[in-house]
Amino acid sequence: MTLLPDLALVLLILTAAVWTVAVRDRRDAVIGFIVVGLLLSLAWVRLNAVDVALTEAAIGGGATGLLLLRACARLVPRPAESVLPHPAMWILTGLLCSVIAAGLAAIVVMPVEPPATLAPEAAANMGELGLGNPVTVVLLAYRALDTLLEKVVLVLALIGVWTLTPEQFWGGAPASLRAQQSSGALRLLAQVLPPVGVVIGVYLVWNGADHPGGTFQGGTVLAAMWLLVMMADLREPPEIRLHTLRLLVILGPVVFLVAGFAGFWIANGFLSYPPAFAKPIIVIVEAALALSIAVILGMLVAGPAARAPR
Amino acid sequence: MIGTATVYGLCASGLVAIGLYGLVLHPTPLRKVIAFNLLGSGTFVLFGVAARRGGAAGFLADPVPQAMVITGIVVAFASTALAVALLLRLQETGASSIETTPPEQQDNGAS
Amino acid sequence: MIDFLYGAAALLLLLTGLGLARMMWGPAPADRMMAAQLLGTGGGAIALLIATASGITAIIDIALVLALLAAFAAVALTLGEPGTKQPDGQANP
Amino acid sequence: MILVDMFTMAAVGAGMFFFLAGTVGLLRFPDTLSRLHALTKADNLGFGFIVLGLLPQSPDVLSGLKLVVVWLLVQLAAATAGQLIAQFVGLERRRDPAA
Repeated sequence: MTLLPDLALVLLILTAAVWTVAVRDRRDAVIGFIVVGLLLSLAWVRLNAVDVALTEAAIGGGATGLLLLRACARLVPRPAESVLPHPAMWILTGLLCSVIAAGLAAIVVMPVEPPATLAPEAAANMGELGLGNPVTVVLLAYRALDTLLEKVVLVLALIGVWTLTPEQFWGGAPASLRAQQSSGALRLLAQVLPPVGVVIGVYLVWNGADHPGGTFQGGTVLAAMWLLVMMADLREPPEIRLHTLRLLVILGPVVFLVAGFAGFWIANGFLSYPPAFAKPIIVIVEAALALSIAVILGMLVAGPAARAPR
Repeated sequence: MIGTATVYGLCASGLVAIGLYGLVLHPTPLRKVIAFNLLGSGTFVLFGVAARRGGAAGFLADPVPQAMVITGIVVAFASTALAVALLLRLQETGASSIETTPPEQQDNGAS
Repeated sequence: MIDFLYGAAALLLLLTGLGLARMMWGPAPADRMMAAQLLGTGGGAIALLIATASGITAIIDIALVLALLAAFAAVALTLGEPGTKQPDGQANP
Repeated sequence: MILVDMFTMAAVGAGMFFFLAGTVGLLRFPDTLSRLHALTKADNLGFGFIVLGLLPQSPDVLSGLKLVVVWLLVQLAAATAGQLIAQFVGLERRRDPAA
């Protein structure tokens, strides 16, 4: 295999990234960032990381782009945006960044021998659990505590966003996501795509046990479908005081914690599973997590409440 | 001999530098957020390079860095969402040093 | 056959990469979004070609997600800019 | 066996041709809306031919099914995105006729 396609891909990524930083208009910068995300998901394929490629395609290409474009639609540009720092600053920063790039490149070019790897440890876990996807094994068994804490971070981020609600709107619904101009095509898309998208999202979660895919990817796809429905104005974002919504947000972490604590008496410690039930427990935890991730990501994009509760 | 992983490692170094440059030099917060995300992507690719090199025990790539990157991408998204929400709130309250936005920047349904 | 599929994937990457020139030239945001659109579908096709060539069928799932979210950015573009008038006469917040 | 491979090569080649046409159109056409036209050609026909070519090579029924689903999704996305971008262009022009 020749390296030429990889070199071309790297060149495209770097060009798009430079353009993203250099371009004047901020909405153009967001489009550039979406393009970088799409290219990166191909790079992840070439790095043999299909799980990551799926995540990057769903989040980098879809959710972050929507979040940033929505920010562009709501943030009034300030006149200070045209003020640029002194040219000496550019040169100095450029030099400094080049030094950092060169240092990282040196580390990359001179790799440690033999390469550091934790793959054998992960493989040892895999045999006990009866799951086929090594990345899922790492996420939910070998390094389960990290995944649990990451879910807590997601919940905290959502609480952080919600605390930014103005006093008088507390408990109300986030600002509408509807498009500038109502469109039949968009409404059709929002009616046809979600059923297919939900099937694909559930498939990714279910399939994640043995093949690439999993809770994050499936959850993001579900969130994207929900956001699409909101953008087509078929549904408004829910009020943040709703108990069902709040329950769904904490469902995943709570189920994960319960499974973790159950490990104390049905297995040998926190977040350890008895071998006979490991797979069903992990699948249940994954399903709950995917649902919570979908709701949290959707509400993160929707933002804090912007109108009084009805 | 340069391998596939090395090529993407160089790409990652470039991404980190480009993101850092934008993060330092852009005067507007939203552009800083975008640049920061580029910087993050570069870091993730570095992990991916380590994963690809660490392929052992029958795997094409070490699953541990991959799992960390997946976690990282989701956390990066959450922090971006929080940053955007902070920017919008800053605009609503007009608390920035340059007050150019009218204070009633609220949703249509507010009245 | 495998070489042909990899070659096709590389060529397709080059073609969609050329589309990036349109992203840079613009001039309208719509033009730039079209380049992203081409990259989304082109990326999906590249993923399908690599999936078939390498025999790793999981890569098809990437194409599935890319295709599912292909229109997403274009939809988000229609959220508009601040201060513009909405159809019902109210200013966009 | 050989026949199947030839079919794949022909169909994928045709798909590449339409992607080439789409890219050339995107780069060379003079205004936004005709560029959009070129783009949707690449999306629909190019992707369709590539999927058609890869179908006989798919190792199992599920993969083949997924290929068809991907193609259908791209059809839907291309059609809708085309509409939305065109509407967006119209909206921008009304706001700023000079552009």
